[in-house]
Amino acid sequence: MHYIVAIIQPDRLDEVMQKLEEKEIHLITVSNVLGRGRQKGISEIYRSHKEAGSLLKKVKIEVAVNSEYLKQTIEAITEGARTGKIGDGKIFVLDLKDAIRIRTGEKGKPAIG
Amino acid sequence: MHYIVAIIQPDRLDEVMQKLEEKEIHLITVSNVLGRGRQKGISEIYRSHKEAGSLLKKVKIEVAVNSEYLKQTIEAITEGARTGKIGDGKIFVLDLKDAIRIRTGEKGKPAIG
Amino acid sequence: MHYIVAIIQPDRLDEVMQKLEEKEIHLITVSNVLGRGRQKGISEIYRSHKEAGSLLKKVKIEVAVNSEYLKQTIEAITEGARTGKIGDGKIFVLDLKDAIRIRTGEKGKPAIG
Amino acid sequence: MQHSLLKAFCLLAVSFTIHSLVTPNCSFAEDETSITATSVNTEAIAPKIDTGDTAWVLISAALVLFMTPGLAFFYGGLVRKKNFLSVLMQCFMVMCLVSVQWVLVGYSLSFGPDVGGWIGNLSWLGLNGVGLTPNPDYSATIPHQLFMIYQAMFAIITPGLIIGAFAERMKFSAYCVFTLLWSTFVYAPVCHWVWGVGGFLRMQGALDFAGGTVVHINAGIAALVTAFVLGKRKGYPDTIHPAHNLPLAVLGAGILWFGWFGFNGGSALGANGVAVNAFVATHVAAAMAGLTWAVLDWYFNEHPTMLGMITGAVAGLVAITPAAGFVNVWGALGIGVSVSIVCYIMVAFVKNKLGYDDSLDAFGVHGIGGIWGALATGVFATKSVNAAGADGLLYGNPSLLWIQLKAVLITVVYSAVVTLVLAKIVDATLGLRVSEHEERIGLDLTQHRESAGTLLE
Amino acid sequence: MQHSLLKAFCLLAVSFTIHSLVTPNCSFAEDETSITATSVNTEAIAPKIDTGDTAWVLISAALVLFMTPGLAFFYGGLVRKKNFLSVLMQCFMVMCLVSVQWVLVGYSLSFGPDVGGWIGNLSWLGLNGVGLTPNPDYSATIPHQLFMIYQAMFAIITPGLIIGAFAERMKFSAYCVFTLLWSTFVYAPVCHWVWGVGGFLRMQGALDFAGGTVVHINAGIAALVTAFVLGKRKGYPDTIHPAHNLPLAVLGAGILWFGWFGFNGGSALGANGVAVNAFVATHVAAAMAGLTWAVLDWYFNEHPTMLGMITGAVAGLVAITPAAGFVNVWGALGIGVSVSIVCYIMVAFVKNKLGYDDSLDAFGVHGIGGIWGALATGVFATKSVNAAGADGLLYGNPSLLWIQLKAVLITVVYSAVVTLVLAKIVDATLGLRVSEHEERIGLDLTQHRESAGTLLE
Amino acid sequence: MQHSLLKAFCLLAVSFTIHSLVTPNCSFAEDETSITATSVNTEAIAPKIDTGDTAWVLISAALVLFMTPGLAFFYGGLVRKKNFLSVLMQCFMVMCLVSVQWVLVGYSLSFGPDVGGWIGNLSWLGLNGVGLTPNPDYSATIPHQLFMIYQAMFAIITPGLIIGAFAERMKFSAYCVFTLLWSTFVYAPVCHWVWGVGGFLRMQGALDFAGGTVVHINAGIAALVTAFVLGKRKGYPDTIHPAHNLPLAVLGAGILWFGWFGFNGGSALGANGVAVNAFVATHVAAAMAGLTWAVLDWYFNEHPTMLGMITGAVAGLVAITPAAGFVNVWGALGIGVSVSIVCYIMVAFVKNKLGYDDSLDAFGVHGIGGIWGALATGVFATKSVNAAGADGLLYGNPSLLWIQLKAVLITVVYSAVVTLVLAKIVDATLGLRVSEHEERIGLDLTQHRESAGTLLE
Ligand SMILES: Nc1ncnc2c1ncn2[C@@H]1O[C@H](COP(=O)(O)OP(=O)(O)O)[C@@H](O)[C@H]1O
Ligand SMILES: Nc1ncnc2c1ncn2[C@@H]1O[C@H](COP(=O)(O)OP(=O)(O)O)[C@@H](O)[C@H]1O
Ligand SMILES: Nc1ncnc2c1ncn2[C@@H]1O[C@H](COP(=O)(O)OP(=O)(O)O)[C@@H](O)[C@H]1O
Repeated sequence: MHYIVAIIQPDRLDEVMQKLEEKEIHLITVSNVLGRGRQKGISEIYRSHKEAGSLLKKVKIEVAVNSEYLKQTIEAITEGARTGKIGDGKIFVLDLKDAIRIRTGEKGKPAIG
Repeated sequence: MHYIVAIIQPDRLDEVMQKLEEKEIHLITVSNVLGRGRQKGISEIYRSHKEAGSLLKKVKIEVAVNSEYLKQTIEAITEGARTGKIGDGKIFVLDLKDAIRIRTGEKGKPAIG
Repeated sequence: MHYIVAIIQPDRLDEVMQKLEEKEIHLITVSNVLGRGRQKGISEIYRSHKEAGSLLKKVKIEVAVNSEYLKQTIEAITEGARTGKIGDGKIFVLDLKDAIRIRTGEKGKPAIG
Repeated sequence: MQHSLLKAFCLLAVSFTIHSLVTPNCSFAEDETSITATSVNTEAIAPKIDTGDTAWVLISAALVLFMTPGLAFFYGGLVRKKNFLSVLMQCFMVMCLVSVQWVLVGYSLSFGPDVGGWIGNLSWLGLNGVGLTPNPDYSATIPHQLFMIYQAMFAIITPGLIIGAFAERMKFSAYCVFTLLWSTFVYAPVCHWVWGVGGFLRMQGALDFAGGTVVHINAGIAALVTAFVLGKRKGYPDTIHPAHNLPLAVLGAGILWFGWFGFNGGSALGANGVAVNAFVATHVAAAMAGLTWAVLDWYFNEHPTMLGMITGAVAGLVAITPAAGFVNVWGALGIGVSVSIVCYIMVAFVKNKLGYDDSLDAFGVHGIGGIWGALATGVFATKSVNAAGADGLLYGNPSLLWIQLKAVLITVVYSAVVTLVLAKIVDATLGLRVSEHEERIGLDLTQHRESAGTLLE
Repeated sequence: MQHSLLKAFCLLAVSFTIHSLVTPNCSFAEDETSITATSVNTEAIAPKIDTGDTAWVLISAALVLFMTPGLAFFYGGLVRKKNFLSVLMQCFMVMCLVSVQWVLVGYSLSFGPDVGGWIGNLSWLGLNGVGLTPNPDYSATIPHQLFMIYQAMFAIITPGLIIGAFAERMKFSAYCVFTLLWSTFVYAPVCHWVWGVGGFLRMQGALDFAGGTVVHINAGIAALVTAFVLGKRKGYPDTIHPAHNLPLAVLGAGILWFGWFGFNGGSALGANGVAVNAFVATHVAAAMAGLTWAVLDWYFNEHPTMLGMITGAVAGLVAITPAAGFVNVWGALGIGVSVSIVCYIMVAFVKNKLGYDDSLDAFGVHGIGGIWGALATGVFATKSVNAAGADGLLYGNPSLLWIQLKAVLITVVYSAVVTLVLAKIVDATLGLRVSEHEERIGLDLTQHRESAGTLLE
Repeated sequence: MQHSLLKAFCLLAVSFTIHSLVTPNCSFAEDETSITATSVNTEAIAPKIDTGDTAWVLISAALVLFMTPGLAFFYGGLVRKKNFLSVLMQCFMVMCLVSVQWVLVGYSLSFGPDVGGWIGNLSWLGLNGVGLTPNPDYSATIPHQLFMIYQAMFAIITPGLIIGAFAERMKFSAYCVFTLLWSTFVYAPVCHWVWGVGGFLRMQGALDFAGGTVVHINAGIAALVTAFVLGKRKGYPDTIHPAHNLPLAVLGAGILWFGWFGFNGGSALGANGVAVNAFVATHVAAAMAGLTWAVLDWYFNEHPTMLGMITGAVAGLVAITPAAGFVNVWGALGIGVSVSIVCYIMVAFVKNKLGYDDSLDAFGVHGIGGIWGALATGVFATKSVNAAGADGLLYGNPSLLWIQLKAVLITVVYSAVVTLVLAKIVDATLGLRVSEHEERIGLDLTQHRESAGTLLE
């Protein structure tokens, strides 16, 4: 089992979620993050001083999947999030030791989906 | 050592935190997330168009624990968060390689608690 | 490769980011979290009832690095975040299986930087 | 326990009421002293429109209308975010619903030709006969319709105040029906008693300059009753956390303070000395009460709180409402200090003992503050400020305090009883409260299919 | 398809227009019935300043100015957070830009000595000759400069209303230029036709109490045209999500309602019976319309929505604007109910068929609501309320409706055509729309280098 | 270095001051030309209340009161979120504290019977003798108490303005004491000099229509001094990030603009031509200044900013304050353009050179803008607008500019010196500044045990 963390451009979220749907990955968790990466931020102005706004708004997606789904999940996210421009983001794959569905207490693979 | 990530219903947080206290797990990190899961979201209305509000408000809890605490942490969260209804959420268990307490520089197990 | 999660005091962020810069770790992801730790929270007052405000505002930093960078990343964060007072926070090190740069599709080590 | 308390309260009060009704002699004795804000100007003979008076009452009416959105944010900032819109929606619904009810029937019931001192008749339905020339009975220098619309704004905000008591758990449909019934069967009659020509409390010489009895006591008691009937919010008090957006509550308080100048100052129904006196008294009482609350917070909690300061200011505005046109600056200061002390004790200590869940202290502030203000008027009122008024206890006339007490009790009893009946009726038919599941998810989503804000940037 | 629609619309309208112009006889026949809000008081002979009237118009001017920040939040709360500031900025820019334009040239073009019924001449440039004594042509009891500044507030908010149509995608520089041109070449002439002494629509006896034609239809049509010219927002309609901050939109609506009392009530240019009538009609129509929209939402979506209620209230305020001084309470109720139904159908159903992207329904509410209001004035107007007015269809005078229809069509055609020309010119020179990349990042950052709030605590 | 600067400044100024004091002859020579807003109407003989004038001043007082909550959000939106409530709290505290101080002693000190041109005596303590009939010395057509409460609103907002300078680091207890002392020992005397009957600056014919000297220069200088005494915020300037909630600051600016009509227009103390002139000048100057600032931002930063536009508008409102009743529209435009240029240079360039931390530019905008406005009044004033005024430089009378300069310097010196003393006293006793740890956590939690909002949904 794997725990996938992806950082994408905020406006690509809808696209990514749709792609995931298509590949039958329905369960995800989303949150706001700020990112500093290759992408040069637009510096803000305050009293005519430029604030190097190095932190840009990004969206973080977390998906826990069974190993057999790993590949297509990465594909789905990549397809949905890619614009080819700097700032598209990253996908990180972590090892997932166990998963528990709180409602039922199911453990492991069955708990993921 | 393990890094536990749990996604629960927002209004179960107090309960979960209390249960964790009882089991002497005092240190946790909490944040807002949005989740898409089995639970059907309530679709919002905008200018009388229904917006399939597939993303629901959830709360994410992160707890780093030493292996001997793993079981009771999962129990505590499960007890606190379970309502038996769809949407109760999940617990994900990751492997934790190392932990450092910034203040003291302590490493490993002692740094967790 | 490692996935580093650090919880720090909000007002130490600028310091930490600078230290990371100096050690040539440019890519990071930041977000708001609430933490319950050793640090006693200031209890809020509502209608002259004290609310044990056990959850304090913290900032979470996530950095994926290649193993050779692990040590200096931890150093940088520690240096930047340490005040010596309770509440300084923690650094958690997880194992990173893989990383993908969405824009290019690069995988593994090259995708991290 | 709470109910027994309520019962005891009623019992005591009812006896008083009966007494005051079976002793008309004392009442009639006071006829000529009878006065309320709404007749301040009625000496005038030729009903000629005065542009200055009209301008002031026009803007005052606008100010009072603006208070309701202000109230919406004052309340809305204090609830949990998932119920924010539901409070705003209730406030806007009352603006729409009661306005229509008012022009159709409400005004006629409240101010129409008197029927036995109890209620207005129906001859002014749909503003029939309510024209653009002055009606000297109420105001000799402004168009009758202006008096009508100015009063409409009071009729709007009064049920609005009750919202604070049942916030975060009432079904919206039930809310609409309840509000409509309450405006018709509680507000209209009480309004007529106190302000309507021939109203029996007015006849007895009770002083209520701008609505302490009609608006605040009336709404405050209704708040207490509905809080009882609906029961506590799930998780109250342990897991109900502080205001989700205190700054917006502060904004609301600012708007309320601003609008209250129209509420009290406008009640002189003209741009005259009485209006100025009311304006000054209002401002001074609000400031003094806010200050006092801050001091109390400082003393009891080592820290003055923002919520405390705005609560105090509003309490001061509530308490000065019935007195504004009858007391001097010292009276205003006295009322300001005392009301904060009384309300502070109420919301900080007593309330928890009793254990009902008046979500936003509509009773604690408007009910208690209103009662205190009505009685204080009986203490601090002085003819030196307003010849059309009366002297209070401090000026050697204890009888006024007695009259005020009667007016308070009669209002309390009537409002309590009828509100209880109406609430029970709506509960039995539509059901007052949302399901536990809906309460958990929040009223915004479940009642209105909207949320206060998008969570993702 | 959309363009063909627009064409057809114009064609039809043009024919009407021509007709109405080549038949002066009927026009002149109606000369004496000619009346608009701005001449309500002109019977007065000796131009003596009345302090009451002056006080009321002064505060009314302040209220109308306050509407623009209100509008800023009403609109701003509904866009995505990344474009919040851009909307606020556009609203404040219009306050600054048009105010200066108005005192320099706008007022002279709009109200200056008439040139053939079409436009004012330039003799009042820079307020030359516009002093502190009354100008009986417009208002005999208040200083001329007060009339001028009161009108300035209308000139400000009108282009402000258009913002709703092109929100979230217009280049700021282009916005400034477009607004300046539009105020000069669209607002000024239309304002002169309807309100200026000698204006040809005024001559024909068209009724527009407070700006249904000049303000709302004018802006509403411009909104539709600019929405067409700019095209849809990227991702519309699929991935454009609901209001980022509905409560602030509610705050804006509250301010608008409050300010509208100055907008309509102040248009009587005095604290008189007409002002009171307008005040009452305005409030009642707003309430009734808000209520109606809620009911429609309840019926069609099982839930009354907050956005629906404020949209309805605003629609009611829009529709009553031309009628406020000419209809009684029944007329106000009728207009309130009907406008919500019409606008609801428009924004909930028709709009999606046509498929243009009027971001915040500036056309759907102000355009349609304004047209409806102008026609409804022809139906519900009655001299019993305002002798200086006229009787409508319901009072046995169908001709008024006909006049109103003409006024509407002429305004629609002129506004549509000239707005189109101006928009095309600006597009050809500066480019109206931001780049796709800028639109994605948001206008706050790309146009103003600011963001609405810090994300980290 | 900063201190030496301050010293040099004082030295220069003191000399001027002394000069102006040792040359009473020139002063007396100008006695008859003496005029300020507060005596505009004093020609009237029989003190009869005018309802129109009373209506206008009543609503103006309400508007000025509303400015303080507006200021709270204007400032509060610009600080970091952890200090949001502390700013709101300071603003509400000043509303409460100063209101009480004013009716008890402040008004008597400021406007009571003159003592040697320096201060009012104590005979009006507790409003003793301040009744509901007009006091012709100040306003012949409105109740004396109305003049008193209108002035109270000025006394409230003036110390409120200073908050911008020491935001985010001042101890709340110290703030309360400092504010009380400042109102009594700085505001009251300066107010008396300029507006009090017998005040020596008034005698010298200095023009200050609505408080450029009394309010803005006075507060602005106090701001600079307190900023020096308190020192910079921890992390300033590097890690202090932009406004946490710019839209709320915009809301505040909107409320300020709205309220300023009461501030300047109401200073005519009647609904007359002067009021209209002030109203127009105020609006035009604000618009022109906002526009100018946007243009400057555009030029220097390639982008007009929202913060810049509201800062400019406020600067324009500040600068027109002393001039509003004495200049025509051209003067207003001139003042609008020039003040934005001056303040822009100040806050964007000079300030950083000097390196003090005036958190929200209270000095940069109110101090500099106020000084500029006072001098500009000496340039643009013309009797053609207000016979009771005077002609300025442009109208061939250089002496006025000289008088204005003296008034400015005297105020600057007095305010600077006494503020410094008071600040030092409070610092020595209570300590002005919170601990570094408290500053890090934020004032909301440490001073008030509250937070602006719940972080979890
Ligand atoms: N090594 C990393 N650790 C943590 N977050 C990262 C890392 N690399 C990238 N990110 C996140 O991904 C976002 C996009 O990365 P960026 O370098 O800007 O785009 P690209 O990957 O296309 O070059 C960053 O803003 C940051 O939030
Ligand atoms: N595989 C997953 N990956 C990431 N998040 C998940 C996953 N499964 C569930 N979640 C999170 O848990 C929440 C609850 O899951 P849901 O399926 O609705 O409830 P239940 O687990 O009771 O069926 C979801 O909203 C989502 O945020
Ligand atoms: N075991 C843990 N699991 C998750 N989060 C933790 C853990 N320990 C600490 N934290 C986070 O780190 C923050 C700081 O920890 P705290 O104990 O207060 O400071 P210190 O580490 O200096 O004693 C906490 O508020 C919490 O958010």
